[in-house]
Amino acid sequence: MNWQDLQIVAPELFVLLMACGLLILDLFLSEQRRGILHLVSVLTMALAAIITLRGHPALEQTGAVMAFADTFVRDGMGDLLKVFAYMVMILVFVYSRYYLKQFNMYRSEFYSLSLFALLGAMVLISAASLITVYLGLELMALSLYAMVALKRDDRKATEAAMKYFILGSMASGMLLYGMSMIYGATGSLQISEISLAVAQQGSDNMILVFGLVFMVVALAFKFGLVPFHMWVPDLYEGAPAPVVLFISSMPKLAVFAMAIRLLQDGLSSLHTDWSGMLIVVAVLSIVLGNLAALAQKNIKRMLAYSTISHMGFVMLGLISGTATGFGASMFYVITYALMSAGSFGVIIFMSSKGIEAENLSDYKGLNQRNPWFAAMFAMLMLSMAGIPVFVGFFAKWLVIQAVVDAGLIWLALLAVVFSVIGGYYYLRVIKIMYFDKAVDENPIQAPSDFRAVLSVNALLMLVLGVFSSPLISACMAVF
Amino acid sequence: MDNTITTSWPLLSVLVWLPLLGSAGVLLAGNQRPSMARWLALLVAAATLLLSLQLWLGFDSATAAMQFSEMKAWIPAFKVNYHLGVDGFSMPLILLTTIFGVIVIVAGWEVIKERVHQYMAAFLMLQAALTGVFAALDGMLFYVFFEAMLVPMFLLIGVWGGPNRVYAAVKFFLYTFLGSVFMLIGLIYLYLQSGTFEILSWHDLPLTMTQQKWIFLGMLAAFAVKIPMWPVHTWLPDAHVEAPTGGSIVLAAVMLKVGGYGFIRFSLPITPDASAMLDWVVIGLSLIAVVYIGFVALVQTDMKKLIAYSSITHMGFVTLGLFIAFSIYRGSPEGFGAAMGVEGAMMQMISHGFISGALFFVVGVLYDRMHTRDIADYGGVANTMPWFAMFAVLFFMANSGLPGTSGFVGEFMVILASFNASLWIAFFAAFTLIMGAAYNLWLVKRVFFGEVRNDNVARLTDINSREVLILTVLALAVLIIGLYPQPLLNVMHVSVEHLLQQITTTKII
Amino acid sequence: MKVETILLLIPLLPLAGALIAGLFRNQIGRAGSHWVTILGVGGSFVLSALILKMQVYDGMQSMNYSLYTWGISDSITFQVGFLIDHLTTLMMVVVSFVSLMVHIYTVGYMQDDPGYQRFFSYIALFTFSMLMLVMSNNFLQLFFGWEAVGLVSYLLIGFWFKRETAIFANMKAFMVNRVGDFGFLLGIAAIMMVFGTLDYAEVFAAAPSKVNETIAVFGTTEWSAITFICVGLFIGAMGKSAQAPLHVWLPDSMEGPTPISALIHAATMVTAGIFMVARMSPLFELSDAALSFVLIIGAFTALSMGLIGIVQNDIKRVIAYSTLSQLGYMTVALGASAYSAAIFHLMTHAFFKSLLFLAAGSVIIAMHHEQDMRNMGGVRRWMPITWITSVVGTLALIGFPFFSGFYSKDMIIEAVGEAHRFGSGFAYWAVLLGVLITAFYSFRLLYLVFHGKPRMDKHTQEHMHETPLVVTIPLILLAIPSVLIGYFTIEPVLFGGWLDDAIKVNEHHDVIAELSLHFHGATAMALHSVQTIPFWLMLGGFALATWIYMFKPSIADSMVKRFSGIYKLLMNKYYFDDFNNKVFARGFVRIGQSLWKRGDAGLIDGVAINGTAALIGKLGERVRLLQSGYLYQYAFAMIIGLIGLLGAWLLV
Amino acid sequence: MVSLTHYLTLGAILLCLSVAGIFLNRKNIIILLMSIELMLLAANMNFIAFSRFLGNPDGQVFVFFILTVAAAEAAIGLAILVVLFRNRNTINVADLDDLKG
Repeated sequence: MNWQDLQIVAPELFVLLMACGLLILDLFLSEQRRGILHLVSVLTMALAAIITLRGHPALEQTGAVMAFADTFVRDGMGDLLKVFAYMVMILVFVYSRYYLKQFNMYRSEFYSLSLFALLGAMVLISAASLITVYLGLELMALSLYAMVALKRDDRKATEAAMKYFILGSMASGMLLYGMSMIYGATGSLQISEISLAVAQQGSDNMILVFGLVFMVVALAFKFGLVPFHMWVPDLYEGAPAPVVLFISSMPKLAVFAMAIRLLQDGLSSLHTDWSGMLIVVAVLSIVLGNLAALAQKNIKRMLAYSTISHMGFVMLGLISGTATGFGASMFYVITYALMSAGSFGVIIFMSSKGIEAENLSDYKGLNQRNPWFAAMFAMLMLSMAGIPVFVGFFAKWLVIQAVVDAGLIWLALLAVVFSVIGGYYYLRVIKIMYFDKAVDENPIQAPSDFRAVLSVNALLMLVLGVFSSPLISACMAVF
Repeated sequence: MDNTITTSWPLLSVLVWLPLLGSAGVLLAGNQRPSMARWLALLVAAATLLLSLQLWLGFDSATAAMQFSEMKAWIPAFKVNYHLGVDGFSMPLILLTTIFGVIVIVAGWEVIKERVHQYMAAFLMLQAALTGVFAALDGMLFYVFFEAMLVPMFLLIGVWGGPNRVYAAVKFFLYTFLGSVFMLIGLIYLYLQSGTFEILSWHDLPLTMTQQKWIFLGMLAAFAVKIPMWPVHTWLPDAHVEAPTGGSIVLAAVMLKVGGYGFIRFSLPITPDASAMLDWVVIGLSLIAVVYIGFVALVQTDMKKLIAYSSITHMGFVTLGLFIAFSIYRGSPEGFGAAMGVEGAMMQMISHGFISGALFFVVGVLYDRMHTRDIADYGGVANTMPWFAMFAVLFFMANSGLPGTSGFVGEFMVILASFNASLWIAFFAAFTLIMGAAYNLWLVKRVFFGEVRNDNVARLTDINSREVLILTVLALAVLIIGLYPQPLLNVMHVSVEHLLQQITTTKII
Repeated sequence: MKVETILLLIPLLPLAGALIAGLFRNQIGRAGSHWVTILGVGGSFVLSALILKMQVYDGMQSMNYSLYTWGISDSITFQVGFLIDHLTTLMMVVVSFVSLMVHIYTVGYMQDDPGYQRFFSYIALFTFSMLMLVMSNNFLQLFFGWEAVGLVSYLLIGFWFKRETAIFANMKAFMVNRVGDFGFLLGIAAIMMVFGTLDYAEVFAAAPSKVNETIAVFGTTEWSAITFICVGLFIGAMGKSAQAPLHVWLPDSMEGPTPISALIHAATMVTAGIFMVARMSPLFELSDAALSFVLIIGAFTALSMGLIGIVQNDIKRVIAYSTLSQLGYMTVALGASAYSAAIFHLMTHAFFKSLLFLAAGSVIIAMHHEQDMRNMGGVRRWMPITWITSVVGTLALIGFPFFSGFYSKDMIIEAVGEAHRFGSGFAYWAVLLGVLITAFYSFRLLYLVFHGKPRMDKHTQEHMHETPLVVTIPLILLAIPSVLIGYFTIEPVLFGGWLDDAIKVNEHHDVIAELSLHFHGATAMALHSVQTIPFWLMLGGFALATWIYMFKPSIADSMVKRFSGIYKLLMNKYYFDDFNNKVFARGFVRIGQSLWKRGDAGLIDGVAINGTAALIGKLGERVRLLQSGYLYQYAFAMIIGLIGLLGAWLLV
Repeated sequence: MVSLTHYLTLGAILLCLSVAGIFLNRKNIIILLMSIELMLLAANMNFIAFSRFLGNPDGQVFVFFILTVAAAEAAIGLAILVVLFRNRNTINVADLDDLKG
């Protein structure tokens, strides 16, 4: 533990301080001055972004720097993911503020918990040892469990929290079990050492594969891949919109990093094994996610299933096991986080007077009521459907390209066919907004900052699509 | 063939982006100021049309090279370029697009009453996407425009469409989307093979027969749906019936051409050997389109459906003309008639653009007055709308391929060409003379001639100056192309020669 | 004025008239419209006559040049151009003259019709198209004119578009013609393939060298290319010139105004087919098979259609059927390689047949658009001029010596007699019998209309009077050539080699040459005819008609009863129409229905598209049920997944 | 002499018990919490066994972390349990089926 290390972990350190700070600050704040909390959290994100982007002198020469006895790594991928994590967090804060006010949940817990979750995510992203992986993951998960239950007197929310908690802890249990096996097989918790050891002894070691399976299962659970997806729909439906907004966007970045750390950095020599397992879950997720989403009336639930299929697409990039493949997945996961944040932003935007607009029918004739935000939501949906010019298409293109490159054309075909099937339920949303007559004509009001950010977020789908090159090359560069 | 001629200023980009900016402006006009939206849209479209004339004037018909081309790196990580350019195939189609850009806006002038700004904006977006499709020389860019055009059309059908619009809109969207994703995989595969998305370098990329076959099928899926060929044509009648007049016009006049253009730009030059091997599939389907769909068109009771089906038969001639070349070459190496087939296909596309556009406008004129498209509700329209009847008969005659109208040129050339391949192909193709006359004249008889059928018909008022304007322009186009197609043929001649030379040189090495 | 300019003006003047009368109908008014068109057509008649004069007296050579390049594709240059030889000029003069007469006549005939201007613009447009057709020097332009005249005829038959019968007739006419054009187009396509050009001169020049070319039909079987081409082209001719079985449209076309029947459906358009075959003589001469086909079709038409004429009661239909049978005669002549005879008959027929039609029209005007001969009779006393001219026309039609029809028809009969082609025997008897029939129905018409006691109702009878000058003058003007043209032109046209620059006949079957051996001038021929069978047959027909319709009308009815079967057959026109309606019209609709309902709606949409969609929807509902909501089942799913993966990767 | 395999087997048995407990138990959520603890213990068992036999302390260090986290986890779990009970006066697993489909 020395100054060097602290410099490396500066962003994490900062976020940690601010999280604790918020807890204390809350004590001295009266009801109506809660706004400060919000302000501070947003600022925290901005500053954290600056700190992260300032980078680290050592990063230039060597791609990565280690800290804390090589349990913590800081590298390009990590920083990029973190920056987008902050970005998503800002969206989360801005969107949720409006909601929390409506549902009088406007208290500090939300902020501090989400900051802790973010911290966990950051640690996870930078984890270089199984211990840090586990700690980061748990820190994130525990905060999320709590956040889901924030709506204390809501049957659905609490049920969702309980389900999420049980299954989540079960998953982390399996993760630990898998880790123990890996540890036993390689005699180390340090990921780079593990990869060396694995490289030496090869993949025929039974214990190793045993552990791998457990870890893949845990990963699949965190991504919400079939058949470890069961928590996703219930959580999305039950939990309050801001929490879903959070869970559906930011953690995905962290979990993606975790996958890279464990599978690529740690067990790349077992690529043939884990890619096979990922193919299975990916196919199941793409198929089942899209099919089930077709049958949904509740938009949050629909988005839940769409998330499942999207995560299946993210897997496609990993399966290839090539740098471009990982880059593609990263691009996908980042853009997906933004997409999904925007979509839930709209859901929050539509909810008014303590009633969440979670039925598709609530969106009827949105085009008459508010053409601008109808257009914004339409863009988000088209982006999710993967219609060109919107960024969602480029993400799909890259992962499919990775799969074709890996010679799995059948998988590519399956993916595109089901993305067409998926296209239907996104179109249905547009259809409801544009083709159907509005039920209640009264216009929708929301705070200006909210509207501005939401607009930016949605327009980003277009901008990132037309000018996708920088982000793509950034993602490609870090592998 | 990268010796492309570049121009001093990015004309094509302007043609693509000006309508887009225009649509943004029109949207800003807002729902409260419809007239402003109309005029702005018209202004933009007219400006684009004028600019596009530069393409015609500055076009060098002596070279098959890409002209007016622009090239900028778009996604360098994957060699995707913003590469535009036109040759003898795309240039006329872009003109067609810009011309109809103006026509549809005038066509919807006072007919569209609600959400005018969105209507006009959608059309401008559509125009931009279509222009982009025809101008794109980069596979990914092409695909982006290809898909992008679905969205505005989807909204046009769904928002301003008829009673069954939702079904039609969704069907249209998913049908085309499903077709095009297979093409996407083809494009990706080509990229992985060649390391670039440049269509022109794909043209000389060696491929084994198996590779070619799969790529060809992928492309076929996309373009067969788009053009459309039997049996993936069923989206078209529904889309046409439900779409607003303007939508039908653009759909028939321009959008279908994307399919034919795709065959010319992708399938034929990129997978010549597969095309040669599977040409019988396309030819068979084309003949089915001509005969089978001809029969189906005969019994339609909805005017728009009838015209939609007739469009399918006419597109059958396009595919026939494009793929007849192979069996001609098989018969005789000097390939007499092959060029005529391809040029006939192109002429057919352009002329069908004008004719079908005009016909859908004709139906629109009636629909605006009577709010029905059912043939049975009409009869003796000529009594109350003599001038309109005159135009209508002209266009329906043109649709049945009457010499002297543009409708004749393409069919004539394709039939002549296909005779060189086989007597029987020509025989079935020529069947259109009978079927075409049958369904067109029967409709004319039932709708325009005879005693005034009912009071609604009696109350009809003849076309106003706006409608006269549009009909006159289209009529002139149809007649001029019919009486003097040489200028058009001349424009595409060299490009056709180049294409033929491409499809006759094998890529298997 | 340069001769090219003159030639260009000839078609363009009527076109200009048509456009002005059509597009500015309201501005120029009724009088304006007929003046502008009459001037246009008159102009082109004068100019055509001028060209004729140049050819006859100034020894103008035949010209062949192109106006502009329609299109170039695949080493083929599609030109639009003129071929002006004697054949063309002859057609030009006939067409423009008859057309001019009809224009003038129309002023009177249509005077109180609302569509006055429209009508004039149509007929002027027709004149333009017909002239383009005859002046063409290539197959493309030929096809242009071919379909253009079809279009105008369509518009004119349906001129009174309120009449259900009229708009049915015009659609039928266009459809039947399209069937012909189907063959025509394939013929042209074959020419394109075999000769690599569509220019007459080049094709004719190359024709002899292509005799052995073949076109592959089912694999091994091959057809002679020339025969295929000729048959294809002739099928086109069958459509236009109404040869059985494609004749069905012509009788119905009588629904159009009478001037149209005279101009299009008697004098000019229907003879386009004859003209075309004559023009193609260099091709047809190379294929005996095709010529026999022509011969037989023509003979059958000539005979069978004449028979139908006997039983018709509508005055115009009688003339229509006589037109059909006369066209049959011309076709027979073509089939016998007596092209010039065919053209000769075409010319004379143009005059006397349009005369007959216009006369009929004049009667119809007087009868207030009554066309049934059973309600006429004794018209003679009111309308002397019409009567005289009709008599002249009739005599010409039945081929009474010295009348124009006599020369042309007699020549055809003798030509067939000379021919030794397969089918010529049948053809010879057919045309001979035709003479008798022609004479019979012609006089039947004459008697029923002009003689006997008036059968029309009082009111009409009071208002009966001769028609105005605009009507009668054309009658007189047409009567003159009907009498004289044959006498004066038979020598140059048939034996003077006038048409030799257009018509090529293989000397082996040059029947005209045979005839020329024992031709000693028109007068001699007329006098000699008294000793020939046709003359006596003609008299026989005349006698029969006179006996029945002047003295013993009862016989007609008893005949009808005696031969009721034949009578029914004739009244139903050999059931051609019923067959077409049942088999083609209804059949096509039925096929269309089933393809649409079963194929498109049922199979493709119903099963393939919507079926798939529904299936996917169901799957979605099923999959949804997996999410039971029970925690332990969720956990169970995870365990299954875990065990599955473990099993797959450890045991396998 | 007990070998590594015995310990691993014990760990495996613990794991199976916990898993069985999770999806066989239809009644009480608290049992689920216990099962989860059991699962963590299974992992701990493995870690300790391995580190003992590998002669490498990292595993045991990890175990301490796991225990701590387990405590926090239990805390949160119980907290959620309380709210749940407040809302529906039952902690019966089978009753948690508002959310499904």
